[in-house]
Amino acid sequence: MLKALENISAFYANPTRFMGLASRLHGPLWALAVLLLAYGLYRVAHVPADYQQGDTVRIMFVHVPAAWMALFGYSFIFFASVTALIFRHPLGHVAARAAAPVGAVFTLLALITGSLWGQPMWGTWWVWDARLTSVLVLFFIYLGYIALWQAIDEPTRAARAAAILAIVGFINVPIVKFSVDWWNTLHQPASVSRLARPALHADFLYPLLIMGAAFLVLFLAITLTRMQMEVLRQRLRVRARAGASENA
Amino acid sequence: MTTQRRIFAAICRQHIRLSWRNGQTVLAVSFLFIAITLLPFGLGPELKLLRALAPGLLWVVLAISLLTSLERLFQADYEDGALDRLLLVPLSFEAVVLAKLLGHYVALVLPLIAAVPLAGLLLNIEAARLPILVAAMLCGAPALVMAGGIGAALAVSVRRGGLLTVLIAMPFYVPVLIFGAAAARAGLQGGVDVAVDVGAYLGVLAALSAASLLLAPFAIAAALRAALR
Amino acid sequence: MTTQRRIFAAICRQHIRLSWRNGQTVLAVSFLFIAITLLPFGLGPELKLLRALAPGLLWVVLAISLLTSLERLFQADYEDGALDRLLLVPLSFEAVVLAKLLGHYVALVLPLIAAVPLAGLLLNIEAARLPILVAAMLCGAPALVMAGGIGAALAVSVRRGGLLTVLIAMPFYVPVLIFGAAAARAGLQGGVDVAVDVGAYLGVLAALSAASLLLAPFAIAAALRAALR
Amino acid sequence: MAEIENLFSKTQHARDAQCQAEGLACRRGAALVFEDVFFHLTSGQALCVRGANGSGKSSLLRQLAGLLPLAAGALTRPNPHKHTHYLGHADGLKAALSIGETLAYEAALAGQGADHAADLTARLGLAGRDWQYVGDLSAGQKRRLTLARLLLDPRPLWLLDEPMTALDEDGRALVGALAKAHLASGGMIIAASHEPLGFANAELVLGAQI
Amino acid sequence: MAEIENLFSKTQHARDAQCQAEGLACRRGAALVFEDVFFHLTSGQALCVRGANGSGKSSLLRQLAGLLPLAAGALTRPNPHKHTHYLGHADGLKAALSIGETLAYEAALAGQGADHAADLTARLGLAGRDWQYVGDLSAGQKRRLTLARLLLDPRPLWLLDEPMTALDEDGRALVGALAKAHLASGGMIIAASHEPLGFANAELVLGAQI
Ligand code: HEM
Ligand SMILES: Nc1ncnc2c1ncn2[C@@H]1O[C@H](COP(=O)(O)OP(=O)(O)OP(=O)(O)O)[C@@H](O)[C@H]1O
Ligand SMILES: Nc1ncnc2c1ncn2[C@@H]1O[C@H](COP(=O)(O)OP(=O)(O)OP(=O)(O)O)[C@@H](O)[C@H]1O
Ligand SMILES: [Mg+2]
Ligand SMILES: [Mg+2]
Repeated sequence: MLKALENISAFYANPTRFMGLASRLHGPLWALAVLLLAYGLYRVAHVPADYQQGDTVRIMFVHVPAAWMALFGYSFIFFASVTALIFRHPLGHVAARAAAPVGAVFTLLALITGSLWGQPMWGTWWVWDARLTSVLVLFFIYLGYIALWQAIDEPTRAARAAAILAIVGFINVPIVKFSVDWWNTLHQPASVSRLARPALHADFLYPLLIMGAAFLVLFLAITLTRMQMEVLRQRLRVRARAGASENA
Repeated sequence: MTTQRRIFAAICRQHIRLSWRNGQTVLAVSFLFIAITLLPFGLGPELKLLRALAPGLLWVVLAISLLTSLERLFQADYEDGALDRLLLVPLSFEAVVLAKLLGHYVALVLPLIAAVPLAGLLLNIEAARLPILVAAMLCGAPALVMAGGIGAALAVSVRRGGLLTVLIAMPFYVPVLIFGAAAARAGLQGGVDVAVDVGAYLGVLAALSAASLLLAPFAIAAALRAALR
Repeated sequence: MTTQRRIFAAICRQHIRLSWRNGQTVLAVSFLFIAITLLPFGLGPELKLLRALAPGLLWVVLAISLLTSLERLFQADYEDGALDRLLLVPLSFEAVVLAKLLGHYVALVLPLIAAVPLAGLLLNIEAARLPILVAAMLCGAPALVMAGGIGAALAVSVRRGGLLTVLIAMPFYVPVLIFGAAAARAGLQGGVDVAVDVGAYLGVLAALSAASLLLAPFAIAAALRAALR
Repeated sequence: MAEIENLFSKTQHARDAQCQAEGLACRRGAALVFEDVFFHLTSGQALCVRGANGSGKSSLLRQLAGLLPLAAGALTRPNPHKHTHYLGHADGLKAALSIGETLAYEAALAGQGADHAADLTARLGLAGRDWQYVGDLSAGQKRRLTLARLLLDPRPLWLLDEPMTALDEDGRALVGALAKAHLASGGMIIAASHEPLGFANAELVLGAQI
Repeated sequence: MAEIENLFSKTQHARDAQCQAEGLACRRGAALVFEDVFFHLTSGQALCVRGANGSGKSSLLRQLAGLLPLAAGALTRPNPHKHTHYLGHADGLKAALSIGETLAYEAALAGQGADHAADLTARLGLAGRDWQYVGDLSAGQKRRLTLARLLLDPRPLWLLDEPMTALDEDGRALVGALAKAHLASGGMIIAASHEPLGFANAELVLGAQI
């Protein structure tokens, strides 16, 4: 406990190594994200309209990568938290905190694009389908995690509490997923016309993969920037503290 | 009785006594009845429908009463200094937490589950089917208490704590509700292979409870320690 | 602004700010969503069923969230001495009570009702039918607040206060729920004479609210004065 | 301190104000806490109520504030709604509000704009803490905050329950100065305390006969 | 009083017990409350912590009790779980329990049967109130009740936060006698207070450099 605190103060007093690495990575990462996104969107615009779904099929290229990022984001938070707790590496707390809102936004994006897609395809905005429901629950988990960070204003206490939640919550994710799958397959809603999985041929697959890569890099770029901001903020705080005690 | 056991028992008994004395026990039980009583007014009085929905509704009402009761599980102790006191007893803090959770199970969960048969009759469940519902609840409730306890502990030092508790605990409630309702439904349908099904569901619920029982005291104790100031 | 109005506004604003700051507002709203999300796990995911039950379920969930939030309406102020302070302002105590009730309506009831349309979508109510549901809730909610307030005031100095609040408020909730659910159901069926029906139901709800608004501040102020010690 | 006295020199309370108890008794639960209490206070006087723990000092103050019914006897006193301040054990502070918000609220209850509260933090020894949550304050800092009421709203009768509790020397001096200024401007004070109060010029001992 | 000294004369705390702080610092929220605090206490000694409101006296005691992390520095101290009593501002009493129930609970936490609590009410000056709810007690009576812990469980280090608050003369004498008996039996006391404490033989002033 004591050591972790010392670590944190030592780190914030001199996090030069991370900041150096980050400032070198920062530019290329954003450039790559923008390039991939632009190229991906260009490819998406040139995908032939689906014989069955028409142009709405294009929602897929946002929806599916967003859903991937929703899952990736939470795993990222989990591993960052474990690193922070077990290896007492405070950067893990910073990374987890920075990633949470990003992951939550991607989750929300998956929910919204899914809903938008559901309206023309299924004739309804929302079904209690297994996959949809588990994404909704994942969104709740994100919200709880973010709320916890915001609710505690002492950074060290907030970090510990949030890490505990991240780990406990991660164990919960597969349990929820499994039980919801099981729940819904048992009581399949007959009223909802379900879309057969589109067989993804290359026309669809490559743009999808490119968009997926773009979202991944975007996720990393935003998270990195947020981490840099967080470190700077903590640095300012340390400085303000030092200044205050010198003045006194 | 060793000193440690004596202390464990005292903490557990204190929690039960306070729940009773402050009316939380009676409040939770009457909350269950009131929710069940209000439902027909909201849903319209079709008895058949109510009967079909009854087990699921009872599970949801149980979960929500529990969630409401758990929201302030450690709050009062944190604010009035009783938690400080509990950190200075010659017992590991995990054991202290377990004593309180056990107290909560006895003081709130058992009375709630005891009230379920009567509430079930109000909703016209066939009496013969109630034992399965009650058994499922007994198996599943520890998981609900543990999950709510984690939420309450993480939220204890926090403005907007109530929200946090609910948000944090809710995802954990999903699997328990799913399997609990499934067990109850299977129980209501009757049949030969149903017994197998019900057994499997109860097993899953018990497994969830056992797992959370292993994990939660540590998570809760760590969260409460982190909240100290 | 006269001094009295300034004080009235300050008390009302203080109540709203504290509800928000302590997370009661957000808690109530998320409680509504969580209850709505948990329901399908208990009842099963069939959309048709959920859609048919939706208005009634929403009414019951609204009533229960409100009841939960009202239970401690005056409790904290009573315990920490803030109520003493409010008895020593140059304003009649009935007005003080009204200011707090108004604050509660703004801080809790309005956000809850604002959340109803979205919750309705999750339960697949047709969007066109939502306005009637919301209107019925706006008309009926003041009665719920007033009834809960009377319960909370009578229970304030009492061990097991929570139970009392709920028991006292319950009978007042039944008529509101009956007419509220009836209005929502009528609204969902559509048709010519339905408009008349809906109008009548809304009228009854508004009348209940108006009557309770006239009565409650006096009852509450008297109950709180009697609780002093 | 000079500023505080300035504030009160503007106010002048009516010289004929008085506070009188005749044969007062108090019952809590089944127990008769005290009976046959008499005193008479006029403008400019301060009464210190003493007595063992549980002798009913706090109860007497609550009766005077109209917060507890009389079991017997009669009271002549200024109107509690307008002319009395009561500072009890329970301070009514809200942990979730900042000091600034608390002061603005108190100013409004005193019928004044928030600007009146602006320089109060400094005068109460809480300078620079406007944004700190009340829940994060130390015991003495909370106590200081409750004094704001006395400064914001000049009322002739002050009822103070253990006014020196939790205060450091500076804080005690502040309370002493406030009390003296208040008495000089024609106010009255009734305070319960286990410590000597410099400003009191009369004493009432509860439970002496027991 | 004689009885109290009797109780403690049975206990003898280890003469080599000690409590030592080296360069202690404390952080609350963003603020550094104090730093560079040093002291050294051995068996039989009592330290009185002084300082202005908000200087961190209560925080220091919580650090010593293991209830607050150290921002810097090192502590040598008896095990908080077994060898330390902490009486803070928040007393942890439950309004809904009676005095008797509270004492029985405290006895159990001290690892003893309820019979050990039997004569405590009289010794704490609460005789005949066994059945009274703690919520109905006066401020000083509550404070007296918290002292039970010290009598039930002999632990070498006592951390007392403003131990004289709300107590009448009799109560203060009781605390003084308890403290002296404890020190005589080889215990240690660290107390924060704004009032002089007769039993203290050393002083630590917080915030002096500011
Ligand atoms: C709010 C509603 C929805 C949510 C929350 C949601 C969620 C998800 C998630 C989490 C995935 C990723 C699964 C994985 O890769 O393991 C996914 C993939 C997908 N979704 Fe949705 N979805 C929604 C609505 C829809 C709709 C309406 C459609 C089309 C009719 C749709 C079509 C797809 C397709 C085609 C995939 C890719 C399938 C695959 O890779 O296996 N989704 N969705
Ligand atoms: N319901 C009750 N039943 C019996 N006695 C009660 C009840 N409520 C309060 N009392 C007693 O009434 C007395 C009221 O004490 P009060 O708080 O006025 O004392 P006080 O003089 O302020 O004491 P202190 O110096 O400790 O602050 C106490 O002795 C208390 O035990
Ligand atoms: N979250 C926070 N942010 C900033 N300052 C804080 C926070 N929490 C506590 N403090 C400050 O830390 C200090 C802690 O005070 P502590 O309670 O230890 O003081 P104390 O010496 O016991 O004072 P008192 O004599 O009033 O009891 C106070 O100045 C308080 O305002
Ligand atoms: Mg008193
Ligand atoms: Mg202190």
